[in-house]
Amino acid sequence: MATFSLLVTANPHSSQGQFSAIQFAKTLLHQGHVIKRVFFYADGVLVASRLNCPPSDEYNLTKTWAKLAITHDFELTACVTVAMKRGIINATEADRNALTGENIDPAFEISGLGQLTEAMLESDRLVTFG
Amino acid sequence: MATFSLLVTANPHSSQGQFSAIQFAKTLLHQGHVIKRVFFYADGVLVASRLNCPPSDEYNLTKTWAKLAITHDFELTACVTVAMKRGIINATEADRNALTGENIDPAFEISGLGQLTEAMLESDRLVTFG
Amino acid sequence: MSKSLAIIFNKAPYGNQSGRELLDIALMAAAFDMEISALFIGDGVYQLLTNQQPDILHMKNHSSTYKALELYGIETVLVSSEDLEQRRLSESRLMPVSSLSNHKQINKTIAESDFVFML
Amino acid sequence: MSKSLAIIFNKAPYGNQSGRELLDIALMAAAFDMEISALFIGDGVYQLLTNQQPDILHMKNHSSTYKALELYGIETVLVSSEDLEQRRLSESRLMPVSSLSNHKQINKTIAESDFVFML
Amino acid sequence: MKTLYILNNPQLFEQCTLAMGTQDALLLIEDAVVLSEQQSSDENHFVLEEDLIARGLNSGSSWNKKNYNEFVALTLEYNKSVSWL
Amino acid sequence: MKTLYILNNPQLFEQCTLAMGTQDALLLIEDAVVLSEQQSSDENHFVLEEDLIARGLNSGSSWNKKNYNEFVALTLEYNKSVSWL
Repeated sequence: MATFSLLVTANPHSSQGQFSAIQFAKTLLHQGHVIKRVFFYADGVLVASRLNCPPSDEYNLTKTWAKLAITHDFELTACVTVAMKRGIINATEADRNALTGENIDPAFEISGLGQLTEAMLESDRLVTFG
Repeated sequence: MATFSLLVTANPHSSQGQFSAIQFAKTLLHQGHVIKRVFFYADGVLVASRLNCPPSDEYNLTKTWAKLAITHDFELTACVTVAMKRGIINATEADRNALTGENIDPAFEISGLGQLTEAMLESDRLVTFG
Repeated sequence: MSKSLAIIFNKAPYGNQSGRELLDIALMAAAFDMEISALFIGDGVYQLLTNQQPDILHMKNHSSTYKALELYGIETVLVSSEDLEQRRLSESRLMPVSSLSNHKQINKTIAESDFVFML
Repeated sequence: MSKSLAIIFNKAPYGNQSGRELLDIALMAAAFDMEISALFIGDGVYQLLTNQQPDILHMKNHSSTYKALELYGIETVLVSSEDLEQRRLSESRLMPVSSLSNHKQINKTIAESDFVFML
Repeated sequence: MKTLYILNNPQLFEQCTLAMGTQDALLLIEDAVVLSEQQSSDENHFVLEEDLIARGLNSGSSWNKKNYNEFVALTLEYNKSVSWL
Repeated sequence: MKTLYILNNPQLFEQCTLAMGTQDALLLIEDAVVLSEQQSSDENHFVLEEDLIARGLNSGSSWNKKNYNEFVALTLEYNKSVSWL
């Protein structure tokens, strides 16, 4: 049994990388391995918005990550700097920046790049999906 | 004097295309030409979120488009299908899809692809920034 | 006189949304009575392969829409023979929706169209 | 023993955010005492040009951060001489922050690092 | 129709120029401006000056430079533009 | 360290393979699987089967296929992975 972390930088709306990351995550969990953390960076953070609303007959990446993380008890972490720039905001950051509204999905947390470094050092393998 | 419309498909957060489109728009307006409509499609619609929050010393593309459109009286239109998929939502669509919250900047409107076709047919030039 | 629009597909499907989002533009413009050409060059020729099954990875299959182009009145659907050959693809592996063409004819179509879109 | 991280820059600046967002990772990992190498190959060599002025187009200039790499303890900064030559760029046009290297040495650095990032 | 091709992706130079006719023009913008130091020029080949300056490449290029004012003028001089993506 | 290179962009094949050593492996995924019909193979060259099937390319490729189960196994068999972007 190995511990994985994933770094996901792929745009969820215009590339395949998030689909690949989810398939990889499901497969490794099915094999009995564990996930410590999925860290979202660059355009990857766009998946953390609860307002993402694909057509109803299509895969909802945000909800799929959320369900997988809750079922298998791992963390979904979006990098704060790149998330704010991309309009992925929680209530705390909205208040601090005088923005009306927030859109983070409750299964995701926003944190610093240190969480990526920690995931690298505390996992057996880090795999990137960009 | 010529009438331009722009089609902007560039990701505002990870590419230069929106910067180029704004520079092009400012230049043509300065020359005395007019803009009928800027139509946002694909990842281009991401610029329509009022929650986009770049560092305070950096260019805010959303606010720059808004100011330019209000000053020079042209339309900023985001394609509804691709916008909803990308989490760019107005109050009407949020209600219809049982989503809590919305994030559209008030200077932008959400509409159908027909607005692109109309812009093509009613402008002297259409220039794409992707 | 109605305006003409050429739409150029130059990317393989599913790694990006280019094919799907260009198709939506094609169908909308056809509804406005524009004269549409769909042109497949480079890795865009892979858009036309038969037996695509992106659903096994939970992605939406947009390839059936290519079969509907004719229903929407889009009759000029050209695929580059040079780009097929360079990719060792025979025409028999493509859906029967396109006409085998060449760079010269495709360039002529681009040159004569009022608008040209890529994504 | 501290872990090592190689960061590969392979894209020109400003048309994309790759350079800037990789730099943020480099600085953060350096603060965790990782041993960092910054490697410039392909069009990534353009990241190191002197006299960048993206501010004239209202874009953030991140090139000064390359000059700060050494302050953060990042001493291995290698640029591919083959890729410079192929682009007809002389080393004199680059900021004095990198060492001229070659594919062989760069590949060795990638091979020996515990982690490798691109963007 | 005389067409202005606008290219921002250096990896698509060959595919783009293959599509061009003799009366057409090419304008390199954004990341594609690096090609103006790598590829030989031609009288209908232009490069956007502001994008060269942004990257510190303004001195090295032998291509014909156009600034944003001239970019707008080119889109009017040619019958249509094609952004090659 | 034995490294698994993961490539999803067909335009970066040459740059990626140039970085690889003799003990390394290459796995084509996403849009890069089209290369398995264009490039000659080698014993350390793999292509992701599900991505071939998704594109209707499963029958044409002569490359060594790996499914997602084997993809996970490869990331453990090699000391590290590099996603070449």
